[in-house]
Amino acid sequence: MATATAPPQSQDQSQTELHRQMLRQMLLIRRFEEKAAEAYALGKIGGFCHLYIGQEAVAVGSLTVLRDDDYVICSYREHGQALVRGIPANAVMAELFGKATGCSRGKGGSMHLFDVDKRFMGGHAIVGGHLPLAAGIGFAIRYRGGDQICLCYFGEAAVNIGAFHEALNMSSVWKLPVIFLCENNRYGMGTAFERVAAITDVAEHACSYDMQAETVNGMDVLAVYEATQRAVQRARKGGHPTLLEVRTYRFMGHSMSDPLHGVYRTKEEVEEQKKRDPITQLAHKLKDDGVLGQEGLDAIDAEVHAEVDAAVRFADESPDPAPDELYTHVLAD
Amino acid sequence: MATATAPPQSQDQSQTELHRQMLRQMLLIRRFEEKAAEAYALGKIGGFCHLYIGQEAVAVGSLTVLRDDDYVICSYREHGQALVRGIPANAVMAELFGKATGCSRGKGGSMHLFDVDKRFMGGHAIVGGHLPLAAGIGFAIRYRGGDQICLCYFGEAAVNIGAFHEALNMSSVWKLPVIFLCENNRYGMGTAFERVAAITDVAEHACSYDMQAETVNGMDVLAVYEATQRAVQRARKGGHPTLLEVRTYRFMGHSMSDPLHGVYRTKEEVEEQKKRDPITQLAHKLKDDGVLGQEGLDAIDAEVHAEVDAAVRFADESPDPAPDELYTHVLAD
Amino acid sequence: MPTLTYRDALNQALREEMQRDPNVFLMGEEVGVYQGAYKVSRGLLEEFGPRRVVDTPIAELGFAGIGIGAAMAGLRPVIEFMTWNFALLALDQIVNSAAKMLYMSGGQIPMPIVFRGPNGAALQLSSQHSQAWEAWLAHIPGLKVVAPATPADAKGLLKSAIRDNNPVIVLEGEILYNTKGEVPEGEYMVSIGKADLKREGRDVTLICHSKTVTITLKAADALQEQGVAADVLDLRSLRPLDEAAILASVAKTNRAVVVEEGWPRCGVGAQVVDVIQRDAFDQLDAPVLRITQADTPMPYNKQLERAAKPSPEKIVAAARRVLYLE
Amino acid sequence: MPTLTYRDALNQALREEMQRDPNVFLMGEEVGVYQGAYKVSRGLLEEFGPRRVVDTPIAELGFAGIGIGAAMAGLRPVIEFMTWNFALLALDQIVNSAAKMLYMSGGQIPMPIVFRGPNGAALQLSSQHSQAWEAWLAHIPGLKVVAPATPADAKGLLKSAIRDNNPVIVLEGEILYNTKGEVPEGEYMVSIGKADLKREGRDVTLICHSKTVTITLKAADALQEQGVAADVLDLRSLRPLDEAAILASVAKTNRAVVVEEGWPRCGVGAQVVDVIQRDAFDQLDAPVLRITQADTPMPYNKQLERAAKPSPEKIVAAARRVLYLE
Ligand SMILES: Cc1ncc(C[n+]2csc(CCOP(=O)(O)OP(=O)(O)O)c2C)c(N)n1
Ligand SMILES: Cc1ncc(C[n+]2csc(CCOP(=O)(O)OP(=O)(O)O)c2C)c(N)n1
Ligand SMILES: [Mg+2]
Ligand SMILES: [Mg+2]
Repeated sequence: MATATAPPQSQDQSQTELHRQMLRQMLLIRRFEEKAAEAYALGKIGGFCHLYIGQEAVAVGSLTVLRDDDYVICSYREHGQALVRGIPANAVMAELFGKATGCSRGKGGSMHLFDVDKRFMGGHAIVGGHLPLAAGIGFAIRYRGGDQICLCYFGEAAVNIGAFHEALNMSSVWKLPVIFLCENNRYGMGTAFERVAAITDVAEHACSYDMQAETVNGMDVLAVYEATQRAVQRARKGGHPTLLEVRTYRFMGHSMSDPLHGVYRTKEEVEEQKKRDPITQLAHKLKDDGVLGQEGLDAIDAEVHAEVDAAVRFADESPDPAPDELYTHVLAD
Repeated sequence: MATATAPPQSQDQSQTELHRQMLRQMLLIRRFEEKAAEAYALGKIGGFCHLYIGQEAVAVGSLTVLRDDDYVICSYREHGQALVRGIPANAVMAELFGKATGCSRGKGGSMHLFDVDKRFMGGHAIVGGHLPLAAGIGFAIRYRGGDQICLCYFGEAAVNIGAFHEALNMSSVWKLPVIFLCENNRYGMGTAFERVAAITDVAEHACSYDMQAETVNGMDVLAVYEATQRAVQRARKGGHPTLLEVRTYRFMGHSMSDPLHGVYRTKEEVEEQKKRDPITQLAHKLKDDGVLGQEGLDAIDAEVHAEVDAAVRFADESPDPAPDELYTHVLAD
Repeated sequence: MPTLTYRDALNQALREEMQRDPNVFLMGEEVGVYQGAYKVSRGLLEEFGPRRVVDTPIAELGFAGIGIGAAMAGLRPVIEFMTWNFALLALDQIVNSAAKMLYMSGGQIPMPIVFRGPNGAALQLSSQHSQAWEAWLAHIPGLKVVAPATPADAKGLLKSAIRDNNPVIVLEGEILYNTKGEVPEGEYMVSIGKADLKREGRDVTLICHSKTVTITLKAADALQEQGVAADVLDLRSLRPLDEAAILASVAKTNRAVVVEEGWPRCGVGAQVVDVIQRDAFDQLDAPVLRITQADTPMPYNKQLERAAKPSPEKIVAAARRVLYLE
Repeated sequence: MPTLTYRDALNQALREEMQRDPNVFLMGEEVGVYQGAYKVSRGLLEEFGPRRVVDTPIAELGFAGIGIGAAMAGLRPVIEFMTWNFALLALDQIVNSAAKMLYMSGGQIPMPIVFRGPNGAALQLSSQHSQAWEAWLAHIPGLKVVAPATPADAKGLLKSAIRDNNPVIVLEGEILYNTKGEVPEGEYMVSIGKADLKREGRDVTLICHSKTVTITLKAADALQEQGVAADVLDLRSLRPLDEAAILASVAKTNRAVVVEEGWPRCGVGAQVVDVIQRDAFDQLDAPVLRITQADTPMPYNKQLERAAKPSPEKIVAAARRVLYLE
């Protein structure tokens, strides 16, 4: 098990473009989530709403590696993944608003974003429940003899639940092309992982499943990118699953109904972590590399701001689902 | 993790007595199970009936270490443990016959033997389901500040189910005095463990729970005895749980409705394993040590035969539960 | 028409559907090498190989979820539970993933999956292995639930279930597997949602499903000898429920007894009663009575177990009560 | 009498019982350091320490089983599920271990354990987080099931539950926690199994429990304005069911509407209907009608969710129907 850090890169054109693109996507998520928080405060978004602020590098670094025909599946904290995977901000925001134009027609909401054309197989709200689903998607890929992979995101707290164990065991026994990407942000709601887990290095669990594992700095988008590349490669050839532990941190409360730091962690800890902000880090790097100045950065930020503002307008102006949608999609024909 | 084998013993009086007692108990189980098989064939026992033949050294070696105030909890394959723990053969046989004099009043049957006075907390029939119960008993011990332990038996197939993972994690986090004793007889029903488990050394799973583990030859009753002593010691002081993998083999089918070897293993394999019969092995050792000759052995065998015959008679002659027992014990007062 | 056991009828349905559609596969404990805990999948591993007949570890939640995931990606899994008792561990996946996926994705992800296996009590399997789950399953929108009582229905309903684009629960029974009956060859389908009038009477309607069909027919025989002619309606499908068939029979007989294997409280029978009293209120000449398992865990002892289960005698007594013959 | 929120009434019950009996402890996700996901356990960690207020990992099956094991060894655990949606994962333990232990041990092992937490929908929590499980739980012999609607009942029933020697399910509700009411101080107990007649009428019986009590009382107000006087019966306990109270009211009014938050099929209301039509057949002047959640998964959109839930308007309409006023 190796701890990956980004090796020096040759700064060719495509590399630069890739980095710029990653920065843009992280910023898009950040601005999107900020707007979502505003809209939540205004009562335009309801229910549970789990923001991704602080964890942007994880979705961006990993999803950038995937092909269009690969599958993605997530927990309820999936706005970031949805955006990076290419679901339009309009459709994601409209879903949070519960509108007919939302990516799940307003019936799923924040925790259940779906876009089957993008092979975005949903956000799922029972902790650990989607790990077997990911294995099942991997099973289907292997069944058909395809070389796609399934990338499955989950929080570290899901490691303690039985579904994790069952899904990893079968994925290993059957060599399913699944990447189990654990976003270890150190807390499950208000519970620090070390208070409820006998071992806190999630990647160590791989030994119980004869599985490859890697631990990576989730505040470094390039490190995530590279580790994911290795995992994807293993999965595409021969379907070997990987347990990828990505160490990250959430800057906000667990959900919109949770205070920013709460009693379970200190304000200082949060502030300390914010110094590792993945967006700032990449922006600095691009500055240092001479690739992107403050102006360029501002331009991107303005661009994503506009995109997100438009999404809010779009969501606001979209209609609610028709009343009879209550009864549709209960059963397929 | 050490693989334990029995070190040479000083052949003092109590040691000899202990070995003789262990032999007697293994023989009691063997004869009991043979009679149970007969009674099953005659329709006197119904439902599922899982025999312990071949695995006798596990129950005997481990339970011999326990104190009266320790707790025991088992799967559905628990006739052997019930007998060694001191539930009279009469009460066990009567329970298999579904009689009012059975240890569960005829309402539990073969898979649900209970004797709360012996702290025998039942046989349980959902694979893996009793591992959290064992942890809960350990929790209660620790809660009260007692130095008892809970010894929990389960088959290797239970390792693949979520309950195993959840129970071991919490037992480790809370330092519960529980011994998770896995009777690895290599098959879960008709499924060889290696076909469904990513790793087949059960003890290796302990690494995921920061737990002590040991693998021991389950055909050697003394080895089981000693390994259990070490585990019990850890549990009594400081409540450290242990994962104890005991390698054993069942000489019969999975249950009485299952053929002797079936399609999933060969007759030869079974015959080969029978050469490791734990009873024969201990008998040989006692012979070699000059402790017990053929005569002594025959005397013990005659004794347990008589005990078991009496149990069958007792069960046969016992009454069925009264009809209104259908409605009692649904709720306590 | 060939006579087959219920077991072989299921086996035939599986075989035919797997031959017809390469996306259909079977997964569960002991379905392959062991040939099925109750031999329903006999010979399938040999015919279709381990890619399509998949032995699982004991991990009901996990492999139910894997089936659901495979269905999300376009396959048509048939998940066997060794018995429905163990499916309790998988209910979160069945309810929260399978039954809701189409809805919460706004119609994007159909869920063509079958969950099947024996349900309810067999003989002396005691408390943890004798549970009938139809009331729970029929409670859940997004599922279909069928409970074939005969070999022909077993084949026809399982084939329909496999071709359905929704999660379908197929409830079988250990003590049904050996029962025999005529089974049409080849493309024989039974539509999900249609009850079957097994016997025509005019005095009382006896409503039943699965294992209770046999005992209800026995009760009807006994009643016949007492001069009472019973309609015997086999529900076959518990969700959707064939309310029209229930109401048509009650409109004729004005009296009904509902029989089920499960526990009484909030049972399938309670729902049937609800339908009848609501939509046939003015036609009812007596309260609808129910025969169910005793409201207790299942005891091991044979006599107690017999007393706990529905029986022809209990049904006859209830029928006589609704006819005011007692 | 002091006025408390439902949340604080539960908190008081827990505190008093933990003070009274050292064998009582609380275990669940976020019950300690975080003070409870819905703050029901606020202050308990500080008062009783981590030995008796135990934060668990997310492992519902596991910690439910640990609670059951602790009860087997003589403790009196209170297990909090953050919501009953997650308890789906623990049903095997609740049903197969807790509800059956006394029975299958032939009476040797009592099971003094409480499983509690919020049940049913809150606001826009969507399909997987809005489920009402009372029908499932009331199906199971060996359990008791209560669903307090008021702060006083929350306190009195939880205290009774903790002292009961059987597994008791306590169904609370996110949107109940903030509701206020008078709560007697100290030793206030409400017996499990007794319904509460909240309002007396003579024209129609409205039967409800938990969150639906408030909307049913609103419906009764509206009916009053239309000249219809309703009995409003809060069941409080769903297992055992207070059949005597139900029948007494229906004997007076001859008409009934049953309201519940859960899905219709095999619901609690179906069971209530079964009881009424069986034991009050000759007293009924109209079919019993039911108001339930729409027979669909819960949608996220606010309008759709509102349409899916029971409402005073729906209850009024049903009451008018059973009075043949429409
Ligand atoms: C089975 C289950 N139990 C409890 C919950 C409530 N819950 C929702 S999120 C959460 C914490 C999960 O933490 P983690 O897996 O680390 O993910 P994160 O929120 O940090 O992304 C809990 C307890 C749930 N959704 N499912
Ligand atoms: C959850 C669950 N699934 C399936 C079964 C059916 N079943 C009973 S025993 C058994 C095999 C268990 O094997 P193992 O744990 O190795 O114990 P052994 O029988 O070898 O002692 C199976 C599959 C069950 N009882 N519980
Ligand atoms: Mg986390
Ligand atoms: Mg085994």
